[in-house]
Amino acid sequence: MSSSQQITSTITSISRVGAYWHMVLRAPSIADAVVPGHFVAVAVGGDNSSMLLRRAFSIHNATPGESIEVIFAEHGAGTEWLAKQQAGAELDIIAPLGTPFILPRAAVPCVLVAGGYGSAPMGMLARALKKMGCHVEVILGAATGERLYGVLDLKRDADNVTVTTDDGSSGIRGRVTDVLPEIIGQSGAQAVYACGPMPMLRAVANLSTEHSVFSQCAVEEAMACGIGVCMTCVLPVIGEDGHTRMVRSCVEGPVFRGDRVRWDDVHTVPSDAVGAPIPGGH
Amino acid sequence: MSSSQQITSTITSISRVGAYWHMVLRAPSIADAVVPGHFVAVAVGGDNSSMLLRRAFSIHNATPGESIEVIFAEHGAGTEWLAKQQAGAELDIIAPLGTPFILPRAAVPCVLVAGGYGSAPMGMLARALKKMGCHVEVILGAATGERLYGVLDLKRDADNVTVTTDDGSSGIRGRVTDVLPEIIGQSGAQAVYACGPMPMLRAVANLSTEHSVFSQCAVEEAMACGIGVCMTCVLPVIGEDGHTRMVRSCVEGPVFRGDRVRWDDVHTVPSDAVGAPIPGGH
Amino acid sequence: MSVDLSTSLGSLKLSAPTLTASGCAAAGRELAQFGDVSTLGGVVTKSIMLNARSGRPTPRMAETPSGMLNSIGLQGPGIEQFIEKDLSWLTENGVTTIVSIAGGSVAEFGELARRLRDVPGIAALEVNISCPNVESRGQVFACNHESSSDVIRTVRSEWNDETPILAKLTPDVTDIVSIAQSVVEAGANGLSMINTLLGMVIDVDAMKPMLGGKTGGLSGPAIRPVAVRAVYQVHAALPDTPILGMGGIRNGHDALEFLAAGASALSIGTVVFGDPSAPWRIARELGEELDKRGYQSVREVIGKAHQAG
Amino acid sequence: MSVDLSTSLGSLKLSAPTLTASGCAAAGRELAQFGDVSTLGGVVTKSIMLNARSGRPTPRMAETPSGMLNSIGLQGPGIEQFIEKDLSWLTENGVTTIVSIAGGSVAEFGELARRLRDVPGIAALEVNISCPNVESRGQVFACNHESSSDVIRTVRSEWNDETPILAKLTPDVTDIVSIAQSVVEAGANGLSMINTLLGMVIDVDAMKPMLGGKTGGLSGPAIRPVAVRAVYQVHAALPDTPILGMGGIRNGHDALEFLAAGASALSIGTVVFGDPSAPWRIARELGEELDKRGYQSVREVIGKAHQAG
Ligand SMILES: Cc1cc2nc3c(=O)[nH]c(=O)nc-3n(C[C@H](O)[C@H](O)[C@H](O)COP(=O)(O)OP(=O)(O)OC[C@H]3O[C@@H](n4cnc5c(N)ncnc54)[C@H](O)[C@@H]3O)c2cc1C
Ligand SMILES: Cc1cc2nc3c(=O)[nH]c(=O)nc-3n(C[C@H](O)[C@H](O)[C@H](O)COP(=O)(O)OP(=O)(O)OC[C@H]3O[C@@H](n4cnc5c(N)ncnc54)[C@H](O)[C@@H]3O)c2cc1C
Ligand SMILES: Cc1cc2nc3c(=O)[nH]c(=O)nc-3n(C[C@H](O)[C@H](O)[C@H](O)COP(=O)(O)O)c2cc1C
Ligand SMILES: Cc1cc2nc3c(=O)[nH]c(=O)nc-3n(C[C@H](O)[C@H](O)[C@H](O)COP(=O)(O)O)c2cc1C
Ligand code: FES
Ligand code: FES
Repeated sequence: MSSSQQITSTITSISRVGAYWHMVLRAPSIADAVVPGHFVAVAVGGDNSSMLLRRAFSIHNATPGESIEVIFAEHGAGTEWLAKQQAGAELDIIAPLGTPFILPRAAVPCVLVAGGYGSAPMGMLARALKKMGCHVEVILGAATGERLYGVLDLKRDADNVTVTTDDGSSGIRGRVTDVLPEIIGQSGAQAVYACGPMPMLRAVANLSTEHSVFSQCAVEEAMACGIGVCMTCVLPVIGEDGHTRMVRSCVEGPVFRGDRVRWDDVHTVPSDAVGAPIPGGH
Repeated sequence: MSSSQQITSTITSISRVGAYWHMVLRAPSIADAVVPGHFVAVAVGGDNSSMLLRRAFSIHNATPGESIEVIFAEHGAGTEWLAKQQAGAELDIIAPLGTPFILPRAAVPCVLVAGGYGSAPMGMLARALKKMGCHVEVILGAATGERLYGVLDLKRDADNVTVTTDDGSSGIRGRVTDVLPEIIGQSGAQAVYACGPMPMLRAVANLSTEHSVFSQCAVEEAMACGIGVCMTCVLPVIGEDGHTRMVRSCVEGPVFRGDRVRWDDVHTVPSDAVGAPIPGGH
Repeated sequence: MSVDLSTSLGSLKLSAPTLTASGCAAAGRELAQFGDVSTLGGVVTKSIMLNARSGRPTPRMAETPSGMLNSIGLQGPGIEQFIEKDLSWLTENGVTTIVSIAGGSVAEFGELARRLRDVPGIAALEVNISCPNVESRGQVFACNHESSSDVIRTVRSEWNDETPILAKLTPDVTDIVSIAQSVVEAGANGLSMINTLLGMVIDVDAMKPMLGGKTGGLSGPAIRPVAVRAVYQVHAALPDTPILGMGGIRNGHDALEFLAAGASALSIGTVVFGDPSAPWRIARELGEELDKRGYQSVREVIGKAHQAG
Repeated sequence: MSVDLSTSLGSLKLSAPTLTASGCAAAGRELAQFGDVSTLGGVVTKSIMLNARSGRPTPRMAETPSGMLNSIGLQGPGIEQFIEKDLSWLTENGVTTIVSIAGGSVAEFGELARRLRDVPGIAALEVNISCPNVESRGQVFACNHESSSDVIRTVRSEWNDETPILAKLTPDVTDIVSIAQSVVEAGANGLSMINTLLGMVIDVDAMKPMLGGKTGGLSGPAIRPVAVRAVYQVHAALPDTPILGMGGIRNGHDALEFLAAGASALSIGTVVFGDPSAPWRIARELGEELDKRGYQSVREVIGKAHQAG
């Protein structure tokens, strides 16, 4: 667990990019500590807000000594409020949070797979991997071309970018998993990194495992606290000892080994989990 | 009961004046219907606010076909939010509300007494009375000079303005009621109009009655709805039939005849009120 | 959009799904500035007692986070004046009127029902056995099986058979389902839920309770999850008993939540204070929410959240 | 400012007035990034059961107006691991620790007390007889006089006499005062109140309850008026029984409200999720609120709102 800071941060810039918003937050001391896969938790609604809980966003970029960046979609009341904020406004933020991506020990070929705003952390990750000397393939998928984020930037950061859209409005018509096996094969990938909706993560993790490639997936579970104290954000994960536990995705995640998450059992408590309800018991 | 409108109004200007804020709201159709003593109810906190209820403010001025103005003090969370709004922002308002001041039938000398932001409705009233040919005396009181509002404007609108402050920082040291009897006497006033804190209204109403002058007082009671449907804003008022009833200050008031309000019994239900609890009963 | 917004509460057909909540729209007249009251599902009038009643001392309200407390204490003109002045206005204006009655004793409830029995223009009776703003907690009939059944049985015996009786319940009980069952057995045709929760705010400057009546009833969006839970539980136990749902409904989305939980129609209360046009707006928004999800009518979503099992 | 912020819960002296609320700070360790946990009034740990427990399925939370619902379902590692890993950390770090226990049966509560009896570093025991996140409502002991007294009597008999037992109550009952009286008679030295209110949110797209556990517990500022009322009522009836007050405390002003109602110390729950430094901030703000009003200590305002009569 990294040590997180709670600070009042000024919005340096906020602008629309396709279907998303790109926001830069002044956060000098936080930016120094950020590595790819960390997230930030933002208080929304201002004083007297009826919304008590923070909103979590992947950190898209960090400029040490200066700022962090996020990419967000308008989803409900909290993100709608955020989209209305202007440069100069102040936000109460906590970061860096969570267990980030683990970089490979050697310079191996990697595939980064992202769906929708799941591409947010991928630029940072691609740059870190390139710096190590890894060959980096990126697969970006979305429902439509408008919902793709960061294609051009990633083309700069990575060796190759493949785009898929459900409606074929950009790149290949289809899903990221339609192209993943081929790209794993061609690149000789030894690591897959993924961020996006849960069904995508499940498919990516399973495909990776089938291809004997180690995968890391950044999950997205509803979080009340983001710091590990409330136990709302759990999912069933198999531990080193082979036992399944309901594990907090805000501190032990959001990045998990793809082969350790019980994807089919997310949103349930598997009956073989440690402490699972005993039928007939309480 | 005047017919009220609920509209989305744009703030034309908002600025600090002494201890208060002066705000101009674009409200063409409402402005046409406003007479002195009307109030406006403003929704505060924006979307997703935890504050459900409107805030009531006396209408300070109305420019037909254009705008209405209010003067407000920062009191709690709602008015603090309002003070942070900027020109161009939109507010959901309902106006005109309430039973306004009744003008005398003939051009008689009048005294207008106001405490703190109670001077808000007095300029409009003074001008209406002057237009009828009344001699208009104004007494403005506050704790300190900073909490006086509109002295200069009222000097223009009225024949004479007397200022009192508790600390003597402006005008005469003392209370409005210290000078009221003399001014009633000198001016031969036949009507007293008052707006301000309840203890001041009580004193003004009682003094007026002692001097056989007809008084009208604009009261300030906590209001949940402002439109007469909730029964939170009541105070004991003696009706034409001599019976005391708990009467809604948002529709039957905020302006009441000073000799009809049971000032000593405000915040209680007098035992002789219509429908008062029968001891031992329910 | 061609969504059918009509619904019913037992034998009572309603042309629109939203009504006002008792005590939150007086007798409808003041709302007429903001919309045509006859187009609402109905007006539920402020609970009326036999005699004029002056209510509790002020302050009678305190704003709370996403809610408010009130301690009105059933101020009203008494049944005779109500019939003469309020009910007549409602009838003349073609308003679907549900009359809410409150009594200090079982006998008073009975007398109110008897007095109203032959008055024309009453679409239903709402029996408020759950007002927290009475001097003694013992007077909250709905806290107890026996007293709530007694009231409903007595009202039933004085009332006619054509017009539904709705019993209004409080959530401030250990087991609202069993209270619901008692009053239905005693003759209620439907249930109104929920009334306010007992609450208090303290004025820390004066160091005493803020409200003149010390405690008050908590209402507004703050209590909505409690209301939805109560409606869901009671609908699960009594699927054939129509429920008039209420408690913090603020928009069409909230209204849909109550329908899905098992309410057949909706009363809009506290939110009217902030937005007097809310009862009309919410009906319109509900139509949009239904349309967006491919539903054609209010009726088809009533209790729908129970189907997933 | 020289306000004395110390207070006590019966025989337990506290150097600061704010504690964490059970289930809202795990076992304190994660909060250490945001402040020195040993300077808090104390940490009340997440309710622990005898065996490891995985809790209810997700989603386990839903945000609601000025509140939230949770249905964690008492996930935890079981008492042995708790003692070994969590309690040891708290003790090593000099934290005033109140251990919250929860059992599925009276016997389990007894066993937990017995197991903890000789473990050093426990400042008090909080007995959670009011968790709504259990499979059957029948398991909420605090809904019923007998079951709540049974639990407390059993815990009392297994526990030592030096360390206070606090019974944690639910507001979801018809008469919280009589439950409070029962548990005090059964041996509780103090009361923690309130636990969450039973609530539900429906996902109107999926047309089913939002939470995996269907219902959940409502907490946060939304419920504060209910909590203040409960504390006020119980303090009026049992002025000598110390109360650990909680329910939506967000700032120093709210904290003062609970003290005035009769609480001797305060647990900060849901608000910690939005602001992890809240327990420290609120203590500081409380000092300012007291100072501003001319008070010199926390102790002098406890129950002060009762004096006006
Ligand atoms: C670790 C993590 C990283 C994330 N990164 C991004 C990102 O980079 N860009 C982006 O646009 N979004 C991201 N999300 C999702 C984002 O947090 C939600 O879209 C946002 O919380 C929705 O808030 P709202 O008020 O607009 O929606 P509402 O639906 O009104 O929110 C109600 C409640 O549900 C929670 N909630 C709703 N949707 C989600 C969701 N999908 N995930 C988690 N909680 C949710 C909210 O936090 C809030 O507490 C991330 C979520 C997590 C957990
Ligand atoms: C008819 C009328 C005319 C008014 N005219 C003016 C005016 O011209 N200028 C001005 O500055 N103020 C005026 N007030 C008072 C103004 O409404 C309150 O100051 C304001 O509501 C406080 O809101 P808040 O959120 O800042 O305070 P909070 O104390 O946080 O408000 C909490 C709740 O209490 C109510 N409340 C608090 N104080 C008062 C009060 N004094 N009167 C009524 N309700 C109150 C609020 O409306 C709100 O519902 C008037 C009030 C009434 C009833
Ligand atoms: C000011 C006020 C007065 C009320 N008066 C009554 C009443 O007379 N009779 C009654 O049955 N309910 C009364 N209620 C309760 C409402 O009808 C409703 O049950 C409750 O407020 C919950 O709905 P809401 O959250 O939409 O307001 C009153 C509520 C408020 C806020
Ligand atoms: C996520 C969450 C988990 C909780 N877990 C427990 C628990 O394990 N034991 C308990 O006694 N109370 C538990 N509570 C209740 C709180 O301790 C507290 O009584 C309640 O939330 C009201 O306080 P608040 O509004 O400040 O949160 C929990 C509350 C929340 C929000
Ligand atoms: S969000 Fe609270 S423990 Fe993860
Ligand atoms: S404020 Fe609602 S009746 Fe006056």
